[in-house]
Amino acid sequence: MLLEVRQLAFCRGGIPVFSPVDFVLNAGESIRVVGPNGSGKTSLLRLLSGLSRPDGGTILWQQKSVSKSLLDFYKNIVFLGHDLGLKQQLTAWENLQLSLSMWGAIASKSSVSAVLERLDLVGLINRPVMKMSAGQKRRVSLARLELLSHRQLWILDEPFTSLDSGTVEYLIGLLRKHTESGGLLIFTTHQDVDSISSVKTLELGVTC
Amino acid sequence: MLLEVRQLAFCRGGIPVFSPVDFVLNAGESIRVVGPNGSGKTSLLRLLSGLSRPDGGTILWQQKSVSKSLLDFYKNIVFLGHDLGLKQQLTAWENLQLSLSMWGAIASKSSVSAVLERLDLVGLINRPVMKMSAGQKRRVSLARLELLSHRQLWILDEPFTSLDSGTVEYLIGLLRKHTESGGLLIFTTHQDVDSISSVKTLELGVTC
Amino acid sequence: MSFWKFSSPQTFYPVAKKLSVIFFVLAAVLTIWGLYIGFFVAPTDFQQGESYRIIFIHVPAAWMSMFIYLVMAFWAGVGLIWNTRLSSMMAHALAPTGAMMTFVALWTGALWGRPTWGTWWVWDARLTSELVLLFLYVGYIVLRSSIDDPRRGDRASAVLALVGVVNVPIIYFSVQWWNTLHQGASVSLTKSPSMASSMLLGMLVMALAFWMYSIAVSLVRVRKIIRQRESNASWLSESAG
Amino acid sequence: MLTAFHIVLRRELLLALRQRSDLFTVFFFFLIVSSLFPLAIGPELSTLQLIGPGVIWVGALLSSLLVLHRLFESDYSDGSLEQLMLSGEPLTILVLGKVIAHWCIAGLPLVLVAPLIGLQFSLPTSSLMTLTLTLLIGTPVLSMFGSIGAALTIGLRGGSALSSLLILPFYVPVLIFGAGAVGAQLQGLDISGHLSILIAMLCFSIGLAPLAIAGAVKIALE
Amino acid sequence: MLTAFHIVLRRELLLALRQRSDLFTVFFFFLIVSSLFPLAIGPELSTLQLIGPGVIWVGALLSSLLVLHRLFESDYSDGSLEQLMLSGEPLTILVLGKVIAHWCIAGLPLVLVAPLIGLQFSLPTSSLMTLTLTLLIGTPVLSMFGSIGAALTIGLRGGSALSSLLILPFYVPVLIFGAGAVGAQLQGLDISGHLSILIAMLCFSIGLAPLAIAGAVKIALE
Ligand code: HEM
Ligand SMILES: Nc1ncnc2c1ncn2[C@@H]1O[C@H](COP(=O)(O)OP(=O)(O)OP(=O)(O)O)[C@@H](O)[C@H]1O
Ligand SMILES: Nc1ncnc2c1ncn2[C@@H]1O[C@H](COP(=O)(O)OP(=O)(O)OP(=O)(O)O)[C@@H](O)[C@H]1O
Ligand SMILES: [Mg+2]
Ligand SMILES: [Mg+2]
Repeated sequence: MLLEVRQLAFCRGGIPVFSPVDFVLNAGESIRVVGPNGSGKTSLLRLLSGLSRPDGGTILWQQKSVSKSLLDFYKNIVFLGHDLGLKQQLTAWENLQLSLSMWGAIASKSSVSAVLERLDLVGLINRPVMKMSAGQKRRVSLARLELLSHRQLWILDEPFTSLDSGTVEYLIGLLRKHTESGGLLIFTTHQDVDSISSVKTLELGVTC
Repeated sequence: MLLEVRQLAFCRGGIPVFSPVDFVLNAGESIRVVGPNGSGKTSLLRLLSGLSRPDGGTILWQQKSVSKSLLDFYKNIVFLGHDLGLKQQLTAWENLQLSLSMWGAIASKSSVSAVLERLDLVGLINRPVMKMSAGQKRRVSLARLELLSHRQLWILDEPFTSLDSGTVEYLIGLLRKHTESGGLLIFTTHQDVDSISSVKTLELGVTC
Repeated sequence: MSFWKFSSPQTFYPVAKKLSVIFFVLAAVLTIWGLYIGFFVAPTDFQQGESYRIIFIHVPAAWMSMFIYLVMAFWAGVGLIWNTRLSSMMAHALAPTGAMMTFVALWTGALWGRPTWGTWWVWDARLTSELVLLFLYVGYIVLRSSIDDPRRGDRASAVLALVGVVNVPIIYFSVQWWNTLHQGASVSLTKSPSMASSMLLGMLVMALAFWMYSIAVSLVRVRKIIRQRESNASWLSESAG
Repeated sequence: MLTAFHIVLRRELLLALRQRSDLFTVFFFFLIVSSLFPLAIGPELSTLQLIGPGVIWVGALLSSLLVLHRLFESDYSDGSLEQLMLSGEPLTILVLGKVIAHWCIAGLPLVLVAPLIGLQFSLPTSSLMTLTLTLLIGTPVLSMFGSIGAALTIGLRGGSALSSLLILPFYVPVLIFGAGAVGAQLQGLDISGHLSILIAMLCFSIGLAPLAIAGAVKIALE
Repeated sequence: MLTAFHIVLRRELLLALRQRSDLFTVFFFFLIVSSLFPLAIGPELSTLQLIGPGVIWVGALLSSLLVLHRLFESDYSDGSLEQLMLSGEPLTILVLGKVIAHWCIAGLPLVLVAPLIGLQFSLPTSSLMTLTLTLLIGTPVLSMFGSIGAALTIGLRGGSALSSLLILPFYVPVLIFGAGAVGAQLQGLDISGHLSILIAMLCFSIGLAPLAIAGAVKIALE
């Protein structure tokens, strides 16, 4: 019981966005949050990553309440939202290097290149992110994922957006590897990616 | 031969992005531009909509060169790019009303509501776009499409992004209706949408 | 054919090298001659004593600062309208020299103002508009360098250069339009000159020298820009000049 | 064409209204900047009267600069600038609408409040009238030239600061003649020369700026 | 913690360097604004000397304001602010890094160039030194207080103008004592009082501002 969520509730303008959420996630498990547009998936993921504060209920990480030790909790997660968190005018290499050292991971040029190689970005390593296509930017932000695989809980909001089919497959493989090595995964997507194994689904929808 | 593209070339920093493109599109036909990330789909679509200038080749609309009568050409197309073109602080209704009147279409409240009804946005019509989810924003921008169906050439860059499966189906229906009534369609997507009929594909990839 | 042939960077590149050498030599010879006249031939001024000799730098620099701006705006405009790469590069190459000339004119003017007007600086129309010219050059250079896409950079900075052209007549005619501390034009094509002929000769020779220097430096710089921009074109490595 | 102009103008004003703070902000910024100087310089009456017109003009200029960058930037980053362009209406007309909207937000209110601020600097009534008049002619010129800079720096990081840098040289002549007219009148001199130059600049900028702006917008979208 | 501070500082300076124009811009804006006043007010030497310190201080203040809004806004809009926060380092340290970077870009260069501009206003050497000293103490205070305003207006359209409005009242005391010190010295008065108040404000802002900024950032991200 690494992550336990009890009666988690969230309101916007006084109205609950989704009916209270309960679930438990153990090492190696993954959960896919599903629901139509506007059902509150993004809101839920931001709650789970500690970015917004719940209006009710608790999130426990290793039996401890997340809201009480937020900084420690942050050190266990990777969150990728709708926005990529890349600086447009820095190159792929600079972006990765800065965010990794910020996150306390060692960013050796060789390990970074290996990852970029797999993402087909090698030729672009010294190009400002600004000058990349939508999918290439996404890939740069995904490179962080592999480099931060020691962080246990991955929270990904529509990670497959703008990716071509090859990269989607790469990402699915990466996610599988993460859960197989004991990581936790929470993600959303509207696309059909049935090839991720042992996925629970959490259906949002009815607002009470 | 409504739209004819001959040897269209585009360079970035002196290097051609894709090998020269040739195709012809007649009334009722649609074309899907495919290629991996960074192969130049967005660049091509912006060229075809007259937003960027080609480095070689010509685009003919009804036998006339587009670059010579750009304003007239604009009056025949709808372009939806990676960015939505919505003002975040205006409501859905205000956004639609402004852009439609700008584009010379009549925006009666009843026709707009009918479309928003189909897009499941009725409850949100007076909410600022800022306060919508990613998919809801997309839907508002798609509402323009149905309201501008008299414009013959639709150019859509990854229109299915962030949409839930219900809305994807609605959109596919809309696209089919457009081509069946003699409209032209050029689009890209990385998702599998094989249900659009009579689609040619244009493969980008090899840069010469 | 002969002229348009040179409008491609490829043919211009080697030509520019030869030309720049010629112009450097011309500039050096003229400078020596001009300075000789300025310091040894021209008489001491009866009002200002020796300090007036700064005129031999000040006036040519001031002329060139305006002239280079016009040429720069011309090439930028040509590049904007006909989309010729080389003209944009020329405009780009001229800007730093123009900025330097403007700076020299301001600096020597300030030096000169101290003994004659008793102050380094006054906010009169000519001085101000010359300062504005410096800001225009700086704006042009900064705008150009903050846009990474060379084509967009060329075109956007061309718009700025063209809009800025209005400032040049303001500088030139400011002494006529407003009552200023600064001296009016003493060299004109229609009137006979109002200064000693050796003084005039020295000034003209120095102006010519500055002119030749500007051309030479711009040619060198344009070669550098061509090298940067066309680094992926094959002809550069072949000709390796 | 007229409709297009009209729609753009309405659109901009609607946006400003929706973000009510926009309107207040320019206004209060102007008030505060003009009040900073008496604070920084000291309260002697004669000095205040001397610097009053200059300070008010510089305040107007900086306030106009303040909201300038947003004029195109926000439309660019959310993609509505390209949608505007694709409407098929002449771009010069559309940008003219935007510029005039900018003036309604960042020029007109200043013109209206300037006499009040002038009172703070104990300017005489006749000077207050001249001040208002010069601002009325001069602020549209500021909006016009300013928009050129804003359009040239669309999409550049640091664009706001960069565009200030590009624009300020063009503002200088407006400032000199605007503030100069009030100063000259305080000294009892004739100001028709100043005014005619200001009017000439206005005509010139109305003729030239829309073209330059439209060109710059096109370049930015390419 | 120190590493985190160091990395943020490096990151910001790298960003500024990458956009070389950023550095130039603040600098030239300062130059131009300080040159606007003599233009608007007229060339009399005695007046210029009188208003010189005030103008330079107001110029420094406005230049500092100019790039302030970008401090958090661009990080917010591309999602890197939330990534910074998720790094698990204390937010106060991270924002302190950003504030100090802002000072290096928009404060330090002004301190260095101010004496040159003072010369234009024909200030005597001793005043130039006081001017530089007060700017050296005062500009960090401007950066600190300014960042609070910038953090409070994250993500609001028109935030740049709104934050200027929020900040300016806090800037006023700095301005009064900073410019006041130079003015007092010109009149031959003792300025140690002015200086100690400035230093007190500096200490106070260093203690308080990071907390306030971190709080504001958290609220904005929720
Ligand atoms: C920073 C201060 C100054 C600036 C920016 C400046 C600027 C200029 C400019 C732009 C010109 C060329 C305009 C033309 O050809 O009509 C010029 C010419 C000239 N300047 Fe200055 N000037 C400054 C100070 C001075 C001073 C202090 C003197 C001497 C008292 C002076 C004497 C002249 C003369 C004699 C000419 C040549 C005019 C002619 O023959 O046409 N300038 N200056
Ligand atoms: N602003 C830019 N400056 C320079 N190069 C760019 C710029 N934008 C994109 N590119 C490059 O041009 C190529 C084509 O980009 P484009 O955006 O057209 O690709 P795309 O096919 O739309 O990709 P995606 O599927 O990721 O959206 C890419 O290799 C990209 O790196
Ligand atoms: N800033 C906001 N203020 C108020 N309401 C909001 C805001 N953002 C989103 N909402 C509303 O909250 C609800 C949940 O939004 P959320 O973004 O979590 O949906 P989602 O499931 O991620 O949708 P999508 O599939 O479109 O991304 C939606 O109904 C939306 O309209
Ligand atoms: Mg979402
Ligand atoms: Mg694309």
